Amino acid sequence: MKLLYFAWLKTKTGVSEETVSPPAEVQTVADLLTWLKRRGPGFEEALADMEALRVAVNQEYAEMTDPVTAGDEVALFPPVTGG
Amino acid sequence: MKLLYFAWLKTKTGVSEETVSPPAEVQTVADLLTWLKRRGPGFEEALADMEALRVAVNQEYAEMTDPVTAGDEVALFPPVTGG
Amino acid sequence: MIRVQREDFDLGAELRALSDGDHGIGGVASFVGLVRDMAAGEKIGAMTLEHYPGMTEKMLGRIEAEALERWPLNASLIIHRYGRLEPGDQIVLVATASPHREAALESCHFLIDWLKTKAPFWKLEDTPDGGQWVDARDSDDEAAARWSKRAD
Amino acid sequence: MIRVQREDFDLGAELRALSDGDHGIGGVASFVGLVRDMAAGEKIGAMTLEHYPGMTEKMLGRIEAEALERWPLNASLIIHRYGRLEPGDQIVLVATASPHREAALESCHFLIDWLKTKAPFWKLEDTPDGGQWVDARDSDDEAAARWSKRAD
Repeated sequence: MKLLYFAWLKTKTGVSEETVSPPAEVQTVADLLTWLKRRGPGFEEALADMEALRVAVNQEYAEMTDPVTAGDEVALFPPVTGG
Repeated sequence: MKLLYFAWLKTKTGVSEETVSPPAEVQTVADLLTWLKRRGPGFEEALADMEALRVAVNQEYAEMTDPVTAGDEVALFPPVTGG
Repeated sequence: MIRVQREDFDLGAELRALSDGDHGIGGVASFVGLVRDMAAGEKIGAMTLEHYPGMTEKMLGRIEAEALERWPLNASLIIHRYGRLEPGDQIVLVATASPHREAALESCHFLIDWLKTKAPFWKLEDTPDGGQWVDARDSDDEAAARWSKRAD
Repeated sequence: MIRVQREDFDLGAELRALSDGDHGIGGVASFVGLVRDMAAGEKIGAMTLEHYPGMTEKMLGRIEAEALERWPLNASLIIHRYGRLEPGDQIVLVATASPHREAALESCHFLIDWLKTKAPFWKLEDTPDGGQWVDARDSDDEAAARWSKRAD
Protein backbone atom coordinates (compact mmCIF):
# COMPACT_ATOMS: atom_id res chain seq x y z
CA MET A 1 0.00 0.00 0.00
CA LYS A 2 1.36 3.40 -1.02
CA LEU A 3 0.87 6.26 1.44
CA LEU A 4 1.15 9.95 0.58
CA TYR A 5 1.27 12.84 3.05
CA PHE A 6 0.61 16.49 2.15
CA ALA A 7 0.92 19.92 3.80
CA TRP A 8 1.30 19.73 7.61
CA LEU A 9 0.67 15.98 7.57
CA LYS A 10 3.98 15.75 5.74
CA THR A 11 5.71 18.25 8.05
CA LYS A 12 4.54 16.53 11.24
CA THR A 13 5.17 12.93 10.18
CA GLY A 14 8.39 13.80 8.36
CA VAL A 15 7.27 11.54 5.50
CA SER A 16 6.01 12.55 2.06
CA GLU A 17 5.64 9.10 0.54
CA GLU A 18 6.13 5.51 1.74
CA THR A 19 5.10 1.96 0.97
CA VAL A 20 3.63 -0.01 3.91
CA SER A 21 2.20 -3.46 4.53
CA PRO A 22 -0.42 -3.08 7.26
CA PRO A 23 -1.55 -6.23 9.13
CA ALA A 24 -4.63 -8.12 7.97
CA GLU A 25 -6.93 -6.48 10.54
CA VAL A 26 -6.56 -3.13 8.72
CA GLN A 27 -9.69 -3.22 6.58
CA THR A 28 -10.93 0.37 6.50
CA VAL A 29 -9.59 3.93 6.42
CA ALA A 30 -10.27 4.19 10.18
CA ASP A 31 -8.32 0.98 10.82
CA LEU A 32 -5.39 2.31 8.81
CA LEU A 33 -5.29 5.61 10.75
CA THR A 34 -5.41 3.77 14.08
CA TRP A 35 -2.53 1.56 12.99
CA LEU A 36 -0.50 4.54 11.69
CA LYS A 37 -0.87 6.43 14.98
CA ARG A 38 1.07 3.70 16.77
CA ARG A 39 4.11 4.29 14.60
CA GLY A 40 5.54 7.08 16.75
CA PRO A 41 4.93 10.49 18.35
CA GLY A 42 5.08 12.35 14.98
CA PHE A 43 2.31 10.19 13.60
CA GLU A 44 0.31 10.33 16.82
CA GLU A 45 0.39 14.14 16.78
CA ALA A 46 -0.33 14.43 13.06
CA LEU A 47 -3.32 12.12 13.27
CA ALA A 48 -4.64 13.31 16.65
CA ASP A 49 -7.49 15.44 15.24
CA MET A 50 -9.46 13.25 12.84
CA GLU A 51 -11.81 16.16 12.08
CA ALA A 52 -8.91 18.11 10.58
CA LEU A 53 -7.96 15.23 8.32
CA ARG A 54 -9.00 14.34 4.77
CA VAL A 55 -8.28 10.96 3.19
CA ALA A 56 -8.23 9.98 -0.47
CA VAL A 57 -8.11 6.37 -1.62
CA ASN A 58 -6.87 6.00 -5.18
CA GLN A 59 -7.29 9.75 -5.65
CA GLU A 60 -10.95 9.79 -4.56
CA TYR A 61 -12.17 11.37 -1.32
CA ALA A 62 -12.91 8.58 1.14
CA GLU A 63 -14.90 8.15 4.36
CA MET A 64 -13.59 6.50 7.56
CA THR A 65 -15.64 3.39 6.83
CA ASP A 66 -14.39 2.95 3.24
CA PRO A 67 -12.23 -0.16 2.60
CA VAL A 68 -8.50 -0.09 1.94
CA THR A 69 -6.56 -2.91 0.33
CA ALA A 70 -2.92 -3.78 -0.35
CA GLY A 71 -2.67 -2.22 -3.81
CA ASP A 72 -4.28 1.11 -2.89
CA GLU A 73 -2.76 4.60 -2.98
CA VAL A 74 -3.91 6.33 0.20
CA ALA A 75 -3.30 10.05 0.73
CA LEU A 76 -3.60 11.95 4.02
CA PHE A 77 -3.97 15.72 4.00
CA PRO A 78 -5.68 18.68 5.70
CA PRO A 79 -8.72 20.45 4.18
CA VAL A 80 -7.67 22.06 0.91
CA THR A 81 -6.72 25.74 0.62
CA GLY A 82 -6.07 26.38 -3.05
CA GLY A 83 -7.73 28.82 -5.42
CA MET B 1 -37.52 72.53 -24.12
CA LYS B 2 -35.13 70.15 -25.86
CA LEU B 3 -36.54 66.78 -26.96
CA LEU B 4 -34.45 63.72 -27.85
CA TYR B 5 -35.70 60.51 -29.48
CA PHE B 6 -33.81 57.21 -29.49
CA ALA B 7 -34.11 53.78 -31.16
CA TRP B 8 -37.55 53.13 -32.68
CA LEU B 9 -38.92 56.35 -31.17
CA LYS B 10 -36.55 58.13 -33.52
CA THR B 11 -37.40 55.86 -36.47
CA LYS B 12 -41.17 56.25 -36.03
CA THR B 13 -41.26 60.00 -35.38
CA GLY B 14 -38.54 60.72 -37.93
CA VAL B 15 -36.96 63.11 -35.42
CA SER B 16 -33.80 62.63 -33.40
CA GLU B 17 -33.65 66.01 -31.70
CA GLU B 18 -35.80 69.13 -31.65
CA THR B 19 -36.56 72.22 -29.59
CA VAL B 20 -40.21 72.79 -28.73
CA SER B 21 -42.29 75.31 -26.75
CA PRO B 22 -45.27 73.40 -25.35
CA PRO B 23 -48.30 75.44 -24.12
CA ALA B 24 -48.61 76.40 -20.46
CA GLU B 25 -50.95 73.50 -19.62
CA VAL B 26 -48.07 71.02 -20.21
CA GLN B 27 -46.87 70.59 -16.63
CA THR B 28 -45.89 66.91 -16.38
CA VAL B 29 -44.31 64.15 -18.45
CA ALA B 30 -47.81 62.75 -19.12
CA ASP B 31 -49.03 66.19 -20.32
CA LEU B 32 -46.06 66.43 -22.65
CA LEU B 33 -46.69 63.01 -24.20
CA THR B 34 -50.38 63.80 -24.72
CA TRP B 35 -49.43 67.05 -26.43
CA LEU B 36 -46.77 65.33 -28.59
CA LYS B 37 -49.24 62.68 -29.80
CA ARG B 38 -51.31 65.39 -31.49
CA ARG B 39 -48.40 66.42 -33.71
CA GLY B 40 -49.10 63.82 -36.41
CA PRO B 41 -49.56 60.12 -37.20
CA GLY B 42 -45.86 59.28 -36.71
CA PHE B 43 -45.97 60.68 -33.17
CA GLU B 44 -49.32 59.09 -32.44
CA GLU B 45 -48.01 55.67 -33.47
CA ALA B 46 -44.68 56.06 -31.67
CA LEU B 47 -46.36 57.12 -28.43
CA ALA B 48 -49.35 54.76 -28.62
CA ASP B 49 -48.02 52.23 -26.10
CA MET B 50 -47.04 54.14 -22.99
CA GLU B 51 -45.93 50.89 -21.32
CA ALA B 52 -43.22 50.46 -23.95
CA LEU B 53 -41.89 53.96 -23.36
CA ARG B 54 -39.19 55.30 -21.05
CA VAL B 55 -38.72 59.01 -20.35
CA ALA B 56 -35.70 60.80 -18.95
CA VAL B 57 -35.83 64.42 -17.79
CA ASN B 58 -32.42 66.06 -17.66
CA GLN B 59 -30.83 62.61 -18.06
CA GLU B 60 -32.66 61.09 -15.09
CA TYR B 61 -35.37 58.44 -15.43
CA ALA B 62 -38.74 60.13 -14.86
CA GLU B 63 -42.29 59.04 -13.98
CA MET B 64 -45.43 60.18 -15.81
CA THR B 65 -46.30 62.52 -12.93
CA ASP B 66 -42.87 64.23 -12.78
CA PRO B 67 -42.83 67.93 -13.78
CA VAL B 68 -41.32 69.28 -17.00
CA THR B 69 -40.35 72.91 -17.53
CA ALA B 70 -39.15 75.08 -20.41
CA GLY B 71 -35.40 74.59 -19.89
CA ASP B 72 -35.53 70.78 -19.57
CA GLU B 73 -33.91 68.17 -21.78
CA VAL B 74 -36.52 65.42 -22.22
CA ALA B 75 -35.61 62.11 -23.87
CA LEU B 76 -38.04 59.47 -25.12
CA PHE B 77 -36.85 55.91 -25.72
CA PRO B 78 -37.80 52.22 -25.44
CA PRO B 79 -36.55 49.97 -22.62
CA VAL B 80 -32.76 49.69 -22.91
CA THR B 81 -31.05 46.71 -24.61
CA GLY B 82 -27.33 47.27 -24.15
CA GLY B 83 -24.74 45.11 -22.46
CA MET C 1 -13.67 53.81 -13.82
CA ILE C 2 -16.14 54.01 -16.69
CA ARG C 3 -15.54 54.41 -20.42
CA VAL C 4 -17.99 54.75 -23.31
CA GLN C 5 -16.19 54.35 -26.60
CA ARG C 6 -16.49 53.35 -30.24
CA GLU C 7 -13.08 51.58 -30.32
CA ASP C 8 -12.39 48.02 -29.23
CA PHE C 9 -10.50 47.37 -25.98
CA ASP C 10 -7.62 45.07 -25.04
CA LEU C 11 -9.17 42.73 -22.48
CA GLY C 12 -5.89 41.43 -21.06
CA ALA C 13 -4.39 44.89 -20.70
CA GLU C 14 -7.52 46.27 -19.04
CA LEU C 15 -7.69 43.46 -16.48
CA ARG C 16 -3.98 43.69 -15.77
CA ALA C 17 -4.22 47.45 -15.22
CA LEU C 18 -7.09 46.91 -12.77
CA SER C 19 -4.99 45.01 -10.23
CA ASP C 20 -1.50 46.23 -11.14
CA GLY C 21 0.54 47.27 -8.13
CA ASP C 22 -2.20 46.62 -5.56
CA HIS C 23 -1.15 43.51 -3.64
CA GLY C 24 -4.18 43.75 -1.38
CA ILE C 25 -6.33 42.37 -4.23
CA GLY C 26 -7.15 38.66 -3.91
CA GLY C 27 -9.45 38.28 -6.89
CA VAL C 28 -10.56 39.91 -10.13
CA ALA C 29 -13.94 38.97 -11.60
CA SER C 30 -14.93 39.99 -15.09
CA PHE C 31 -17.66 39.65 -17.65
CA VAL C 32 -17.27 40.39 -21.36
CA GLY C 33 -20.33 40.62 -23.59
CA LEU C 34 -19.84 39.58 -27.23
CA VAL C 35 -21.96 40.04 -30.36
CA ARG C 36 -23.67 36.74 -31.16
CA ASP C 37 -24.56 35.78 -34.70
CA MET C 38 -27.86 34.28 -33.57
CA ALA C 39 -30.61 36.35 -31.97
CA ALA C 40 -33.97 34.71 -31.25
CA GLY C 41 -33.09 31.94 -33.69
CA GLU C 42 -32.38 34.31 -36.56
CA LYS C 43 -28.95 34.80 -38.08
CA ILE C 44 -27.69 38.35 -37.72
CA GLY C 45 -24.84 39.86 -39.69
CA ALA C 46 -23.93 42.83 -37.53
CA MET C 47 -25.52 45.34 -35.21
CA THR C 48 -25.36 49.01 -34.36
CA LEU C 49 -25.40 50.15 -30.76
CA GLU C 50 -27.02 53.53 -30.23
CA HIS C 51 -26.70 55.34 -26.91
CA TYR C 52 -27.61 58.58 -25.16
CA PRO C 53 -24.36 60.51 -24.73
CA GLY C 54 -24.27 62.21 -21.35
CA MET C 55 -26.95 60.10 -19.70
CA THR C 56 -24.98 56.92 -20.46
CA GLU C 57 -21.93 58.13 -18.54
CA LYS C 58 -24.16 59.40 -15.73
CA MET C 59 -25.95 56.05 -15.32
CA LEU C 60 -22.79 53.93 -15.60
CA GLY C 61 -21.10 56.16 -13.03
CA ARG C 62 -24.04 55.77 -10.68
CA ILE C 63 -24.18 51.98 -11.11
CA GLU C 64 -20.46 51.77 -10.36
CA ALA C 65 -20.82 54.01 -7.30
CA GLU C 66 -23.59 51.73 -6.02
CA ALA C 67 -21.31 48.67 -6.35
CA LEU C 68 -18.45 50.47 -4.57
CA GLU C 69 -20.82 51.25 -1.73
CA ARG C 70 -22.17 47.70 -1.41
CA TRP C 71 -18.93 45.71 -1.70
CA PRO C 72 -15.34 46.22 -0.51
CA LEU C 73 -13.74 46.83 -3.91
CA ASN C 74 -10.20 48.02 -4.59
CA ALA C 75 -11.01 48.79 -8.23
CA SER C 76 -13.77 48.50 -10.80
CA LEU C 77 -14.11 49.10 -14.51
CA ILE C 78 -17.00 49.37 -16.95
CA ILE C 79 -16.30 49.78 -20.67
CA HIS C 80 -19.25 49.93 -23.05
CA ARG C 81 -18.89 50.33 -26.80
CA TYR C 82 -21.30 51.91 -29.27
CA GLY C 83 -21.51 52.07 -33.07
CA ARG C 84 -21.34 49.23 -35.56
CA LEU C 85 -20.23 45.81 -34.28
CA GLU C 86 -19.75 42.46 -36.00
CA PRO C 87 -20.40 38.95 -34.59
CA GLY C 88 -17.60 38.03 -32.18
CA ASP C 89 -16.85 41.67 -31.33
CA GLN C 90 -16.60 42.74 -27.70
CA ILE C 91 -19.53 44.97 -26.60
CA VAL C 92 -19.03 45.47 -22.90
CA LEU C 93 -16.55 44.73 -20.13
CA VAL C 94 -17.36 44.76 -16.45
CA ALA C 95 -14.57 43.96 -13.98
CA THR C 96 -14.14 44.22 -10.23
CA ALA C 97 -11.18 43.64 -7.91
CA SER C 98 -11.45 42.92 -4.21
CA PRO C 99 -9.50 41.33 -1.36
CA HIS C 100 -12.33 38.78 -1.25
CA ARG C 101 -13.53 36.37 -3.94
CA GLU C 102 -17.23 36.63 -3.16
CA ALA C 103 -17.20 40.44 -3.25
CA ALA C 104 -15.52 40.47 -6.66
CA LEU C 105 -17.86 37.84 -8.13
CA GLU C 106 -21.08 39.28 -6.74
CA SER C 107 -20.34 42.89 -7.60
CA CYS C 108 -19.38 41.93 -11.16
CA HIS C 109 -22.68 40.08 -11.54
CA PHE C 110 -24.56 43.04 -10.04
CA LEU C 111 -22.90 45.55 -12.37
CA ILE C 112 -23.78 43.72 -15.58
CA ASP C 113 -27.35 42.97 -14.41
CA TRP C 114 -27.99 46.62 -13.52
CA LEU C 115 -26.26 47.95 -16.60
CA LYS C 116 -28.57 45.79 -18.74
CA THR C 117 -31.68 47.55 -17.41
CA LYS C 118 -30.41 51.08 -16.61
CA ALA C 119 -27.77 52.13 -19.14
CA PRO C 120 -29.34 53.85 -22.17
CA PHE C 121 -28.10 51.69 -25.04
CA TRP C 122 -30.22 50.22 -27.84
CA LYS C 123 -29.31 47.46 -30.27
CA LEU C 124 -30.28 47.62 -33.93
CA GLU C 125 -29.64 44.23 -35.52
CA ASP C 126 -29.05 43.65 -39.22
CA THR C 127 -31.33 40.76 -40.20
CA PRO C 128 -32.26 39.32 -43.59
CA ASP C 129 -35.43 41.47 -43.27
CA GLY C 130 -33.45 44.68 -42.57
CA GLY C 131 -32.63 46.54 -39.37
CA GLN C 132 -34.56 45.35 -36.28
CA TRP C 133 -34.55 47.13 -32.93
CA VAL C 134 -33.98 44.48 -30.26
CA ASP C 135 -36.77 44.08 -27.70
CA ALA C 136 -35.94 44.32 -24.01
CA ARG C 137 -36.18 40.99 -22.18
CA ASP C 138 -38.23 40.44 -19.05
CA SER C 139 -35.48 38.14 -17.80
CA ASP C 140 -33.14 41.15 -17.64
CA ASP C 141 -35.58 43.03 -15.42
CA GLU C 142 -35.88 40.00 -13.18
CA ALA C 143 -32.10 39.60 -12.96
CA ALA C 144 -31.74 43.25 -11.91
CA ALA C 145 -34.66 43.00 -9.43
CA ARG C 146 -32.83 40.25 -7.51
CA TRP C 147 -30.25 42.80 -6.40
CA SER C 148 -32.92 45.19 -5.09
CA LYS C 149 -34.43 42.45 -2.97
CA ARG C 150 -31.06 41.51 -1.51
CA ALA C 151 -30.58 45.09 -0.39
CA ASP C 152 -33.71 44.97 1.80
CA MET D 1 -10.09 22.46 -20.49
CA ILE D 2 -7.98 22.16 -17.35
CA ARG D 3 -4.31 22.92 -16.79
CA VAL D 4 -2.13 22.49 -13.71
CA GLN D 5 1.16 24.27 -14.17
CA ARG D 6 4.08 25.98 -12.47
CA GLU D 7 4.35 28.76 -15.11
CA ASP D 8 2.34 31.96 -15.21
CA PHE D 9 -0.41 32.38 -17.83
CA ASP D 10 -1.37 35.21 -20.18
CA LEU D 11 -4.86 36.17 -19.03
CA GLY D 12 -5.82 38.11 -22.15
CA ALA D 13 -4.62 35.37 -24.51
CA GLU D 14 -6.41 32.65 -22.53
CA LEU D 15 -9.73 34.52 -22.51
CA ARG D 16 -9.43 35.38 -26.18
CA ALA D 17 -8.73 31.75 -27.08
CA LEU D 18 -11.81 30.66 -25.14
CA SER D 19 -14.27 32.47 -27.41
CA ASP D 20 -12.22 32.76 -30.59
CA GLY D 21 -14.11 31.75 -33.70
CA ASP D 22 -17.33 30.78 -31.87
CA HIS D 23 -19.88 33.47 -32.68
CA GLY D 24 -22.57 31.69 -30.72
CA ILE D 25 -20.95 32.93 -27.50
CA GLY D 26 -22.67 35.94 -25.95
CA GLY D 27 -20.63 36.27 -22.77
CA VAL D 28 -17.39 35.20 -21.11
CA ALA D 29 -17.17 35.29 -17.32
CA SER D 30 -13.87 34.90 -15.52
CA PHE D 31 -12.28 34.92 -12.10
CA VAL D 32 -8.57 35.31 -11.44
CA GLY D 33 -7.18 34.62 -7.97
CA LEU D 34 -4.09 36.63 -6.98
CA VAL D 35 -1.58 36.27 -4.14
CA ARG D 36 -2.36 38.90 -1.51
CA ASP D 37 0.35 40.37 0.70
CA MET D 38 -1.96 40.34 3.71
CA ALA D 39 -3.38 37.16 5.18
CA ALA D 40 -5.35 37.35 8.42
CA GLY D 41 -3.84 40.76 9.14
CA GLU D 42 -0.27 39.54 8.80
CA LYS D 43 2.08 40.62 6.02
CA ILE D 44 3.24 37.72 3.87
CA GLY D 45 6.19 37.77 1.55
CA ALA D 46 5.45 34.85 -0.71
CA MET D 47 3.79 31.46 -0.64
CA THR D 48 4.29 27.97 -1.96
CA LEU D 49 1.37 26.02 -3.39
CA GLU D 50 1.67 22.29 -2.91
CA HIS D 51 -0.70 19.93 -4.72
CA TYR D 52 -1.43 16.25 -5.27
CA PRO D 53 -0.41 15.48 -8.85
CA GLY D 54 -2.91 13.13 -10.45
CA MET D 55 -5.74 13.75 -8.02
CA THR D 56 -5.63 17.48 -8.79
CA GLU D 57 -6.27 16.91 -12.49
CA LYS D 58 -8.94 14.33 -11.68
CA MET D 59 -10.84 16.67 -9.35
CA LEU D 60 -10.56 19.72 -11.63
CA GLY D 61 -11.77 17.63 -14.56
CA ARG D 62 -14.74 16.42 -12.54
CA ILE D 63 -15.65 19.92 -11.35
CA GLU D 64 -15.52 21.17 -14.94
CA ALA D 65 -17.65 18.24 -16.16
CA GLU D 66 -20.22 19.08 -13.48
CA ALA D 67 -20.43 22.70 -14.70
CA LEU D 68 -20.76 21.58 -18.33
CA GLU D 69 -23.66 19.38 -17.29
CA ARG D 70 -25.46 22.07 -15.29
CA TRP D 71 -25.11 25.03 -17.65
CA PRO D 72 -25.17 25.49 -21.44
CA LEU D 73 -21.49 26.31 -21.94
CA ASN D 74 -19.64 26.58 -25.23
CA ALA D 75 -16.25 26.51 -23.52
CA SER D 76 -14.64 26.50 -20.09
CA LEU D 77 -11.14 26.76 -18.71
CA ILE D 78 -9.50 26.14 -15.35
CA ILE D 79 -5.81 26.93 -14.88
CA HIS D 80 -4.28 26.39 -11.43
CA ARG D 81 -0.64 27.08 -10.65
CA TYR D 82 1.59 25.44 -8.04
CA GLY D 83 5.05 26.18 -6.65
CA ARG D 84 6.40 29.43 -5.28
CA LEU D 85 4.34 32.58 -5.86
CA GLU D 86 4.91 36.23 -4.91
CA PRO D 87 2.28 38.82 -3.90
CA GLY D 88 0.44 40.02 -7.02
CA ASP D 89 1.06 36.75 -8.88
CA GLN D 90 -1.83 34.96 -10.57
CA ILE D 91 -2.77 31.69 -8.80
CA VAL D 92 -5.88 30.48 -10.59
CA LEU D 93 -8.06 31.29 -13.57
CA VAL D 94 -11.60 30.09 -14.04
CA ALA D 95 -13.46 31.14 -17.18
CA THR D 96 -16.70 30.11 -18.87
CA ALA D 97 -18.30 31.06 -22.18
CA SER D 98 -21.99 30.70 -22.98
CA PRO D 99 -24.65 32.09 -25.29
CA HIS D 100 -26.27 33.45 -22.10
CA ARG D 101 -24.92 35.91 -19.54
CA GLU D 102 -26.42 34.22 -16.48
CA ALA D 103 -25.05 30.79 -17.42
CA ALA D 104 -21.53 32.17 -17.85
CA LEU D 105 -21.62 34.15 -14.58
CA GLU D 106 -23.17 31.41 -12.45
CA SER D 107 -20.99 28.58 -13.74
CA CYS D 108 -17.85 30.66 -13.21
CA HIS D 109 -18.90 31.32 -9.62
CA PHE D 110 -19.71 27.65 -9.13
CA LEU D 111 -16.35 26.49 -10.50
CA ILE D 112 -14.25 28.64 -8.21
CA ASP D 113 -16.41 27.86 -5.14
CA TRP D 114 -16.12 24.12 -5.75
CA LEU D 115 -12.46 24.24 -6.65
CA LYS D 116 -11.80 25.98 -3.31
CA THR D 117 -13.14 22.99 -1.36
CA LYS D 118 -12.39 20.01 -3.64
CA ALA D 119 -9.12 20.57 -5.49
CA PRO D 120 -6.13 19.22 -3.50
CA PHE D 121 -3.96 22.33 -3.14
CA TRP D 122 -2.39 23.65 0.06
CA LYS D 123 -0.89 27.06 0.70
CA LEU D 124 2.28 27.48 2.73
CA GLU D 125 2.74 31.17 3.51
CA ASP D 126 6.05 32.80 4.32
CA THR D 127 5.46 34.88 7.44
CA PRO D 128 7.89 36.71 9.76
CA ASP D 129 7.54 33.61 12.00
CA GLY D 130 8.44 31.18 9.21
CA GLY D 131 6.32 29.00 6.91
CA GLN D 132 2.68 28.67 7.97
CA TRP D 133 0.19 26.25 6.43
CA VAL D 134 -2.97 28.20 5.70
CA ASP D 135 -6.11 27.00 7.50
CA ALA D 136 -9.20 26.15 5.46
CA ARG D 137 -12.03 28.63 5.90
CA ASP D 138 -15.57 27.66 6.90
CA SER D 139 -16.84 30.36 4.55
CA ASP D 140 -15.43 28.39 1.62
CA ASP D 141 -17.40 25.30 2.66
CA GLU D 142 -20.53 27.43 2.95
CA ALA D 143 -19.97 28.99 -0.46
CA ALA D 144 -19.63 25.53 -2.05
CA ALA D 145 -22.65 24.18 -0.13
CA ARG D 146 -24.89 26.81 -1.73
CA TRP D 147 -24.47 25.08 -5.08
CA SER D 148 -25.49 21.70 -3.66
CA LYS D 149 -28.71 23.14 -2.29
CA ARG D 150 -29.56 24.76 -5.62
CA ALA D 151 -29.29 21.38 -7.29
CA ASP D 152 -32.06 19.88 -5.12
